[in-house]
Amino acid sequence: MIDKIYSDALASLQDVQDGATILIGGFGGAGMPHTLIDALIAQGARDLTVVSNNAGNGTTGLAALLAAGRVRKIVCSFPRQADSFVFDELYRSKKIELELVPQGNLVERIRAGGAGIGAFFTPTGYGTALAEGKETREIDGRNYVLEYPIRGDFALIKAEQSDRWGNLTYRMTARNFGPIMASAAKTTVAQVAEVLPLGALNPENVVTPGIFVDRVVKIEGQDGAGR
Amino acid sequence: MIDKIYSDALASLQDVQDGATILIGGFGGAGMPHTLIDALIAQGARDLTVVSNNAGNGTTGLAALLAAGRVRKIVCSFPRQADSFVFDELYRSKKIELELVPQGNLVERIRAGGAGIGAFFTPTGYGTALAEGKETREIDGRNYVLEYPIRGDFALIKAEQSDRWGNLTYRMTARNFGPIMASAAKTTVAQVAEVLPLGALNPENVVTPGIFVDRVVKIEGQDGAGR
Amino acid sequence: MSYTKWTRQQMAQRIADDIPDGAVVNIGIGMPEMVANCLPPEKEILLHSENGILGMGPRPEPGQEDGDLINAGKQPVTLLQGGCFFDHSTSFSMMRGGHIDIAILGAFQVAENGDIANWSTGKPDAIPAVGGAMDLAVGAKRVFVMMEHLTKNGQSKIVSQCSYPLTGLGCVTRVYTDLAVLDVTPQGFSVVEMVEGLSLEELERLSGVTLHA
Amino acid sequence: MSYTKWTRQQMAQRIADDIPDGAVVNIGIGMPEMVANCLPPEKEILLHSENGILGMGPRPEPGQEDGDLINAGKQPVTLLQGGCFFDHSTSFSMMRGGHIDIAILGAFQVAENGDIANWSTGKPDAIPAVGGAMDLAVGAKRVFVMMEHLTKNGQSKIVSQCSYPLTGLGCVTRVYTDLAVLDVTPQGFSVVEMVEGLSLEELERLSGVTLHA
Repeated sequence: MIDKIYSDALASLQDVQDGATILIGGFGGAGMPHTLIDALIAQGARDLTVVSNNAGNGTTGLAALLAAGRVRKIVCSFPRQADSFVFDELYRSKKIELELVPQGNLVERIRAGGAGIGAFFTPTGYGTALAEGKETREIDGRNYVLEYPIRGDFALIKAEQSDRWGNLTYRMTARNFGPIMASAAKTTVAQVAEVLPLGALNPENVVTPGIFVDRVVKIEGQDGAGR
Repeated sequence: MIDKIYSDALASLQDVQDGATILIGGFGGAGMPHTLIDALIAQGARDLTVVSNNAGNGTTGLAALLAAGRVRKIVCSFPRQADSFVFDELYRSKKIELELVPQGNLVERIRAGGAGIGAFFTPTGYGTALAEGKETREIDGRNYVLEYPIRGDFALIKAEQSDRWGNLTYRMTARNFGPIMASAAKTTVAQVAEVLPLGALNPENVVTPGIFVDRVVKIEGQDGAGR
Repeated sequence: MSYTKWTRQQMAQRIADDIPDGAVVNIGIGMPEMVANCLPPEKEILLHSENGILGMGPRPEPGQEDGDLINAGKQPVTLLQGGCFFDHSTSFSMMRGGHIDIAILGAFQVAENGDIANWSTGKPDAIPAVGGAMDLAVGAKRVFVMMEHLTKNGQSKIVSQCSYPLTGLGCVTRVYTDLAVLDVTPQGFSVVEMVEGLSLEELERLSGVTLHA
Repeated sequence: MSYTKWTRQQMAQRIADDIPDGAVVNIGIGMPEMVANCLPPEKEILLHSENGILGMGPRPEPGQEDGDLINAGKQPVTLLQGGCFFDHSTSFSMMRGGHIDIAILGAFQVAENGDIANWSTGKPDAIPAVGGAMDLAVGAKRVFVMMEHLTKNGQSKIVSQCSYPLTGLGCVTRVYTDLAVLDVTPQGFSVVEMVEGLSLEELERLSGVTLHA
């Protein structure tokens, strides 16, 4: 029998190794898996590479993971924000490495990782500093940059509903990177607000099929953004 | 005001030019837009290039378009079927050109067309006759073939529900190529079983956002597969 | 002869008036956000937000904010009837794939060849952040830039060549400043409109680039 | 010594027994379809269909068929509780991206290096069709082949090198024939099991390739 439900967030992350690459969902606070990130902090893995759109907001979630000194490198599109002071300080003191990626290339690289695509030519960033040193090519009169896939050892995402097969739905803009990151990690862990019996989700409305999800943690109460 | 609803299938295809590339949804009969194809036959455009998974079944739908002598070339993954006799005859008598594409490369090429990707390296087909003459590359120890986007002048697809903004839902496996083809054509026309007032579709459950749809034709009664 | 610069409100209204009924528009963070408040109610214009919204509505009433319903600037928004949600892959397919009719971006500089610089000042201590700007620059059918014509120090942001790090090459179609509306053409900037009382010669002098009438 | 070939039913059962609980399996068109009927009820095995189903169920009762609910072979199927639908892009991301645990394919030939030929006989008058076979070959974590050991003319379908057009290179992990179960190893074919009464020497003679015990 397939049962991906974990009762405990920490138990769902016991096997995260030092040096692992972790894809972390969320756009700002929406979709950020706070409970899983807190569990990752408690779990203790270090020297992590984190792939996430932002570099943390305030002092919770991803910012707390950064503040705990667990992250060696971050791959993201928009680190600088009004409340990104934790990252700002680490970056200025050269305690964290930054790979800045245009947002559309970031999600497309993660998608390529999940979809088995070896590399792709994207027009985004061509001729800019973020394409420096990268292979380029003119195709059909347009210029492109060659970008490579991103894959994670773990993906930590936040969804709304799940069943024991790991089928997921999301809530409004908290969906953002969740479905794509789920496809691109060896182990995908989703925190959800609700676990439903098998068959309760409308098969037309499942956003992330369970094949992309390995573990599901039901969280209690409010967690970060939303409701 | 945005109102993409057409009362008449023929009116929705008046501007199809001779020589156009037409993406046609469907996997076998499921998702095949019979009403739109019949309208295309009535409209009269010739010398078409058709991109579709199969090359027609029986004597209706895509097979009827082929039988009418309107198609110069077909790009597809699985032309030969038990009931593909219309295509078989045209192919054997060299009256139609065939570009055979592995199914996953077919959908990924159409996706690339819709997503602005210039080309991509796929592992599918590497070392086979279907990759002959194509650029290849070893990336991270694995071999890939470079494939280019497919875009259509028109996409004809079958969906289930729509609103006047062109947001679409589908029915079971009739979804297949619909959402991807919708993104890759200059003009996307969807035939639907039901048109709902704006706001009636759950915003979480829209499968194809209206941005990818230009025209919607409400069909009456049963049309091909399904119910 | 003297002239009065357009206010931001006037600039935003000028842009809004140029958006056709039915257009899908992505409005960038910062000054362009004012355009959303100027959209004429008789037109149905669909706002796209990179984080997965088509049919974005205005800021909710106080107390009605939902942390799961935010825009690209992470501010609370609403969803219109007929709007929908989708993931980032779909959202950036819309942007990169040429499905957005108009992107309205702020900028540090726009060059006469249509290059835009809007994501980094290139200062060594700056913390860079690019977000979806490069995707919009490269992918939107038309790129409108809304910015002041001159920096605080009086330097023109309309330039012959960008000195700041580029966001996109040759992609800007029209620039709305507080002094003029300029089209980017194969011949360079072409003046569509100027504030009353400003001469082409004076605008050209302020801009430091050749302007076509 | 004499031997009796396994029946297709026995072959299918042997494969079904090798599928672990919880596996996601794609079953190819043709002979492999029999495996679906042999899956042990005590295991929860998820069937994937390339046209957009995860959690595919058996053929419906007569009269309950729905033309919108079909499998890769265009035959009517059902959906299990917990199953779901998705588009072709997602479906082939599952296949190409390594998310399918096991693909069970028919074949014309399998070579000792794991190459498989199953989509074309290469005859000049044949109408080619490939479908999703190349994606499954290249993408599934394990590729099982189910086929008769010999052609009707007595030629081995286990070969040192495929003579038919290839579907995928070096991708087959295990072959189930009516005579034996063979693993593809870096050293070539390794015999896991043979029909009772068949010697390794005889199997090797029939196969025309070196077999390891």
